[in-house]
Amino acid sequence: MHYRRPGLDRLSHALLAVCCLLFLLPVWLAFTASTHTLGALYSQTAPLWFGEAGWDNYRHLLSGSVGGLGTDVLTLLINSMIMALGIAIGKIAISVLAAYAIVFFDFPFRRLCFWLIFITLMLPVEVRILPTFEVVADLGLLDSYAGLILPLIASATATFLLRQFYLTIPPELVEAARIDGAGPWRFLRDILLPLSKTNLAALFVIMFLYGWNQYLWPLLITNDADYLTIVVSLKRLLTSADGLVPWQNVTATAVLAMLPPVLVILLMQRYFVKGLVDSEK
Amino acid sequence: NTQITWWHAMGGALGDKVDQIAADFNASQDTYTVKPVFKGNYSETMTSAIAAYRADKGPDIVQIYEVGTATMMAAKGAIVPAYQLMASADVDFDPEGYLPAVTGYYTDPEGNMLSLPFNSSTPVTYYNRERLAQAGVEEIPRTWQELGDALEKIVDSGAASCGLTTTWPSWVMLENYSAINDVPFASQANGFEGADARLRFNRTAVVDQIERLTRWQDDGRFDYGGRFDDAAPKFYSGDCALMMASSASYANIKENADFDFGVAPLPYDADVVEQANNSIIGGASLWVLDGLDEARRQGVAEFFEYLSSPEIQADWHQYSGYLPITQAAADLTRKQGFYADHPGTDVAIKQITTGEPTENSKGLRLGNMVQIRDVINGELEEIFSGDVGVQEGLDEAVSRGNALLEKFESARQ
Amino acid sequence: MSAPFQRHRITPWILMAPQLGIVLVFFFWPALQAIEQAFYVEDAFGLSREFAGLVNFKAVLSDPTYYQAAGTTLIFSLAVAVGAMSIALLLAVMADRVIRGARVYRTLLVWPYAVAPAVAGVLWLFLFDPTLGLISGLLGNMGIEWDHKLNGAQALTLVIMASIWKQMSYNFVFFLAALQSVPNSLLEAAAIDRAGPWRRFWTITFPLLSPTAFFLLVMNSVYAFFETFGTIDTVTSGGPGGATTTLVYKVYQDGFVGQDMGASAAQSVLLMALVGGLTWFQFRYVEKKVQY
Amino acid sequence: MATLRLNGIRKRYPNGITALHGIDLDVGDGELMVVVGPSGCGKSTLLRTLAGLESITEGELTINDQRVNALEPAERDIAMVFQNYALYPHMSVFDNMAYALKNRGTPKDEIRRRVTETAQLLDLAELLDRRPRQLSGGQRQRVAMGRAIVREPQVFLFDEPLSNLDAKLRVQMRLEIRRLQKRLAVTSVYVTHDQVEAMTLADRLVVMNGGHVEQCGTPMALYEQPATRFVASFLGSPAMNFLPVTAHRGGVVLPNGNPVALPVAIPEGRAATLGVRPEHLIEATSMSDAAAVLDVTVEMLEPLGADTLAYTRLPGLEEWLVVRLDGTHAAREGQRLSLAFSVVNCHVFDSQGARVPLTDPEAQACQ
Amino acid sequence: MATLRLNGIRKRYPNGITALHGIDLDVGDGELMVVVGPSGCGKSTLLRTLAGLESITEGELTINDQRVNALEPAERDIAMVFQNYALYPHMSVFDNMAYALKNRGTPKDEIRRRVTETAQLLDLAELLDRRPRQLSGGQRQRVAMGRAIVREPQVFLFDEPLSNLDAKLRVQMRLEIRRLQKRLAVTSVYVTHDQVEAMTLADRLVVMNGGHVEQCGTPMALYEQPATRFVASFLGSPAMNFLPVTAHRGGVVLPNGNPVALPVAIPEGRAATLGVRPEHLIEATSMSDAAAVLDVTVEMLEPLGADTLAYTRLPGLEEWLVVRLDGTHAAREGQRLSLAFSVVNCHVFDSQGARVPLTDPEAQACQ
Ligand SMILES: Nc1ncnc2c1ncn2[C@@H]1O[C@H](COP(=O)(O)OP(=O)(O)OP(=O)(O)O)[C@@H](O)[C@H]1O
Ligand SMILES: Nc1ncnc2c1ncn2[C@@H]1O[C@H](COP(=O)(O)OP(=O)(O)OP(=O)(O)O)[C@@H](O)[C@H]1O
Ligand SMILES: O=P(O)(O)OC[C@H](O)CO
Ligand SMILES: [Mg+2]
Ligand SMILES: [Mg+2]
Repeated sequence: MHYRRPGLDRLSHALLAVCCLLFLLPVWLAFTASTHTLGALYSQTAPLWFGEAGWDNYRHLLSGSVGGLGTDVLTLLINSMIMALGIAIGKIAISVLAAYAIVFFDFPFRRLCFWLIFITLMLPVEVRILPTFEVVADLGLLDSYAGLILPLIASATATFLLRQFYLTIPPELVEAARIDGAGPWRFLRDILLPLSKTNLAALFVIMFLYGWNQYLWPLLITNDADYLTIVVSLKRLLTSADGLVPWQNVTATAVLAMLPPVLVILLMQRYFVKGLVDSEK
Repeated sequence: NTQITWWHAMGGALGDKVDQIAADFNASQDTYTVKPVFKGNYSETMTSAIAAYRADKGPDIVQIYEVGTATMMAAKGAIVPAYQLMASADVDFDPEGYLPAVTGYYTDPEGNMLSLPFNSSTPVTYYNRERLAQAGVEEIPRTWQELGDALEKIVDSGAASCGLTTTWPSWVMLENYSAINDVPFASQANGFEGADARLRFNRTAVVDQIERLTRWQDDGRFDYGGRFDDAAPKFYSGDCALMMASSASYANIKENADFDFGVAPLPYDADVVEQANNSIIGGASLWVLDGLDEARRQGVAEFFEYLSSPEIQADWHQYSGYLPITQAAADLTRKQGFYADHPGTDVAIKQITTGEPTENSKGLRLGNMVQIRDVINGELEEIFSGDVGVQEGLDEAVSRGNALLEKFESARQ
Repeated sequence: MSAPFQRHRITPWILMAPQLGIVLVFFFWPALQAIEQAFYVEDAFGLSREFAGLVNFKAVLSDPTYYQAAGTTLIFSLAVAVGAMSIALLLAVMADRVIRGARVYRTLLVWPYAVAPAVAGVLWLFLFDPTLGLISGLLGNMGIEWDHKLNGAQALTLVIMASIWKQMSYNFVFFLAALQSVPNSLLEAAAIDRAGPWRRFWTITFPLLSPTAFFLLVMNSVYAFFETFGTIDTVTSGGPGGATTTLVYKVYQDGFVGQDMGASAAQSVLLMALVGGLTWFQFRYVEKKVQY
Repeated sequence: MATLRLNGIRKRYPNGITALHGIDLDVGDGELMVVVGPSGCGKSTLLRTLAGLESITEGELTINDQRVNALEPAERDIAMVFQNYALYPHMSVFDNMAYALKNRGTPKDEIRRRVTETAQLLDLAELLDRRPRQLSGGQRQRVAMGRAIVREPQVFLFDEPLSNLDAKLRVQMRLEIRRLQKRLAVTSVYVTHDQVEAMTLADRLVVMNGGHVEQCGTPMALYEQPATRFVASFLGSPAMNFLPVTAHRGGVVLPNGNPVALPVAIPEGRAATLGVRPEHLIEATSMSDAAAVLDVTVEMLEPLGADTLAYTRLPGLEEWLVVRLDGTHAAREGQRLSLAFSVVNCHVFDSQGARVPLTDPEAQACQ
Repeated sequence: MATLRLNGIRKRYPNGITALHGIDLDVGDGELMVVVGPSGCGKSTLLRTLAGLESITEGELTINDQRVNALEPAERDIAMVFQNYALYPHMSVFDNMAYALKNRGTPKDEIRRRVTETAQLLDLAELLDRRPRQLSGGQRQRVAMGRAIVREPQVFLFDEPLSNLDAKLRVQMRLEIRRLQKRLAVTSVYVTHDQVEAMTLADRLVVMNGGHVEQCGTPMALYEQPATRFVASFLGSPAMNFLPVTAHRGGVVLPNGNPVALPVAIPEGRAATLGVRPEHLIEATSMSDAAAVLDVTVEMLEPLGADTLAYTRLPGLEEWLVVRLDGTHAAREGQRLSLAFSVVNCHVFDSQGARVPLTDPEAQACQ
């Protein structure tokens, strides 16, 4: 219930607006900085407004081989995209099936399978990073998309979410389908997947962000610049032998690295919020 | 066409030069293609190379900084010693043609060269002529004591907000300080005479040196600028009037500083020695990792031969500020009149060849030195920020460093 | 509910196979390797390997820097969790008040979640760059010397701020959803029961948020534990003087930079035990206490 | 001890919907006034304006002759029982009941005493330490009641407090609420959409429709003399039968053409509606003073035990004519029946749905 | 066209609960058999074993004398209507109805024809393109029915199909289901916990309790001659009044000490229960053949319109004695009434709850 207190409301609006701007500030500065030349940048503190070199900076990054990276940023964007999509789609695909088996089937060792999968919820890849690296190396997957993707889909978050959702499907719906002559595969195709559409979209958003934003893992397993992702490349760009950080490149790359996930979150906000909030249950 | 990968740590202007050298080599013949890959700073390059080696994805050539030398030398099965490589490839390779100060560092006790020196450096002092003039400092200080006075003038006159900064703090302020002033950094001739070497710098003049810097840090004469090369912008921007940095910073300073600058030797400590000893080597050498086939071995050897040729070396030396590795390159440079045209460019080579090296100035050969540097840097940061006292911090650095040395030693047995 | 498809024997295994396979290969195999590795001493190049019993564990547990990292992790996690949660709660309460704008504000505040931790680190590093940073410049003008390369507390602060900046939106989304799902009738009942707005918030709304708050505390800690690696690596690389080295960062540093596989594996094992224990604790105990 | 007076209360929501179109109502001291009406007719809105949860757009609300339009809910000294109970899920039963007292700064001892007393009254003493989710539906309902009672307010407001309970429990709680209200004698307004609940609970009944009051009075008054067709159809189960009729020669003509001698003042030829309740349709044989006889065919029978409902077809009438027969009646589907009804049991409504009084004074008197 | 036979059906769930303890039942061709009982008595379980959704632990189920225990649901040619309808939310009404036919590989044209026909029958033709969530409760219910009908199955199964509807709609749909079932003449089993629904719908009624069948027969047979006290209390609203009595001199003694001359065969002094339905308690004055007269005080009145329920107090009896008075009865709370009942309306149950037949042949005949 809300008592009308116009004063408080206005104060809230003002504070919220200020906070929104504050939250935008780092990105704004990065964006403006990315439109200046290095020289112009180092002649002052970070400029609050755009410079002239924006077009050149971005064109140079996207098309030319960038010093320190050995490749162009477009390639990095494509790699990030492949990794993010691979992780999102791969994770959803295996989770849909596994959660389906766990919720709708009775089979020996069901509980064991359940625990084998859900124990992974507790331990993110970071804690077992070295041995995972060795395993992937042993499998010959360094510098490959499979190496970027597979180890990161070995977690149960999506399976767990889908399981939660499947559990809310009224058992009568399955029973109705059985009486209507639908077997398991047909039920999956005709009923379950269509019903999970929003959940899958939500998962997709979450997993896409997760995949795109990965840092440590791609950092470790990519030596070949052809498989470098844009997020990881930032550290490389920050390192410069002359101690002069090429901020115009770094900020421009940061802007490019932010763009796809931020777009995804803004365009699919409804699903994103649902995906997040569902994970609470 | 055989592809040879070369991981290196040359960023900025130097990175461009490396690309160019490789391109030139590729153009000079059509059997081999050398592909240089920038892998971050020295430490990052080294660690990724080792990790990649373990995963059988290592490069053929990797640039390892001087600090990693002992580690690489100890990795017997993992590397192909340069002398063997060159011998089996049947290319001209004369270790005698290299500067002794350089070869000494990269040869095993039997005198075999294990890696190819490529970019050796030594720290020098860069000064901003304009700021010095503004502060009325005419003589370039030769001792730390004189330096202190000069810096005071600079700061007091307001010519610059900071007097001095340094890149690679451990290398410059501890390792080279010890060498120049002939105090031991570690026992056993800094490791040259045995793997049981232990750090000593908490009991030498280094303590006073760090105390001096800490004092200066407080009154503005010194400003800590971070590990690696992070301090350089403070000098480029004119904030700091002096900077102690690698001779190889020359190229970048030339590119980034829009003021008149000069190069001078590192000062010595008049309270400790009468006269400066030689400084010690830095920079990096090229190591060949095991696991390459016959064709690539041959390619690497030919590339090494190309790299060592006087023309390439002289050009690299003149462009970057790294030392001329071979006598021939030095001679060629002198002949070209480079030193005369560019005063100060010979400071480094003079400094490193001053006098006869003592057992304190041959260099360092300490295992796990990469990690030890990290420990020292960490302790220095705590000292400069006032979190711990100088003696306390150095003691801690020594004891943690010694633990690493022990570990290295025991792993070797 | 008993499973509806009971007569199918093979189908469930076909369904399980991909996930089970991936989990076994990329989770259990490495986890077991970590445990094995922890009992061996190995040189950097993997040329020699020797069974060492508990040596690695002893070394780790007697290493003061390990405890420093544990302390840093604790401070860091708490600061990020408390910071990100309290800002988010404040903003969510205000957004919930202004009903009409709530969705707009959510849009305006939600996007930092999409920014990679490493990118967030870079953005904040730029703000605090010693030569061109806007904020470090402002602070300098105010006479506060900003030097995160030397000052451990400042470095930690910087990493915390970047992490909070990114994490706040996550909490905001949850708090807003939770606030909006507090049944209106409860607040009305409280109003009739003579509770003013302030009292209503603290005695009704806030307790009802506590399951969400607890959940967020856990998620934020996990975030601070693991996902801020990118932030730390880009901003401070664990320095200065180890002031921003968290337990996870140390696993990486000792393993990949220090090339000390045994120590790193031992830390991995300790970390797995710690996180596993915390999760168990959460499931078993605390969650029950704050659920309605 | 309070009286409640609503004077032309109008409520317009910000979105433009007018939920109450001027409500006038007096609730006497200690009276239980039930507001009943279909979903969306504005019952909850009315209650919420009384509680102060919604502002009053127009009109005056007084409690004990004191104008309270502008008072906050907390200042009106009312208690409310919500449909979903609105128990504080994070507080024990005790704390739920004590909350209002705490907010008022009542001393601890006093709180404990009053809560314990109320809990005893409602048979909740054992449950004081439980959380709401550990209670059954009926128990929750009782806690909600207890929370209202413990404050000893001037007025009780109930918003469909029984609709979340199952049928059995509903009947039981309905009796309990009635008993409690009588015993405490607190002025109460009770909102429901269930006509049985309304009839059985009310001292007086208000039937609402579309934001208007249709009629107000005792349950039996409304049942026997509904002022509008709406009220007539709303009260009673099975519902009243309605037959479209035409005024003819001082009487009316039924759909099947039969004339009925009804003394009504409707202009000749004008359409009207004749309402007869199922229990007032009686087999013609057993009726002496029949106003008309209807020959119908039984289409379906619903045995309820004591009674049997017969759904019958009257030629010319689209809807079923529902007849309440005795449970022991031997009717079968397909059977023909002759039904009769007497004038006193007739209700006539004009085309606007308003009751048309019978002009015959005798019949009038009976009604 | 099918008959259904259950032979000693037992169902034990994996968790050890035995939900059905041997059910024997025959459902005739075209018959509508209603299963009624309290929550948890095993009604749904029974239905689900018929459908093949749960395996049968023991016993035999035949459809048209063919054993179907081991058949999959889809192979039994049955259709089921669920309590929550279980419509596929993402499919249009058309697709919902067509799904089973599609799975069976029925040709497109045929599907279209049959769905359209069924939709017409159920008045759904306009709604075929809608999604379930765009439908009202009643419409959803009809779609669920349609989905069952369109398959032209041998048997219909209904699991409380009306319990999600509001009271009005429930009455209406109940009539509709009954009409449809009669028209299609498909053998049906209908489960409900609502005794009114059960009474009004059933051809025959099965009352279940705790996994057992208590009694089976036509609704009025069960209402008038309940075989157990459970059945007696379960059917009828308001429920039957029960008075604890003691056998004495070939009759019984009431709690207030009054003797009743009842010809029952209970050993002297043994406790029993006497049941009298509220509608059979009549004011003593208007009764000639009273078996006993009870002097009671009215404690509460519930006017329902046609009737008024009086909750009265009989000295010596803890519960209220509920009496159904005529709606026009002028009773007031606190008033004293003399109630009488006749022997033919008495039900006597022994201490196990089983009916004790009256020994007097005349009274017997009446029952
Ligand atoms: N907060 C609101 N804002 C706008 N319109 C509202 C609001 N609350 C109710 N209404 C509208 O006012 C009218 C009356 O609603 P109200 O809730 O009082 O009905 P009701 O009689 O209580 O119905 P029900 O029996 O379904 O509870 C409805 O048309 C409803 O849509
Ligand atoms: N899947 C199951 N597993 C175990 N026990 C069950 C299962 N389904 C029902 N039961 C138990 O079997 C008994 C009968 O349940 P059933 O659902 O048949 O009752 P019901 O008569 O349909 O009740 P309701 O009217 O509440 O629907 C109950 O005790 C119930 O707890
Ligand atoms: O900057 P460089 O290449 O001269 O190297 C510096 C030192 O070698 C660091 O150890
Ligand atoms: Mg309402
Ligand atoms: Mg059931």
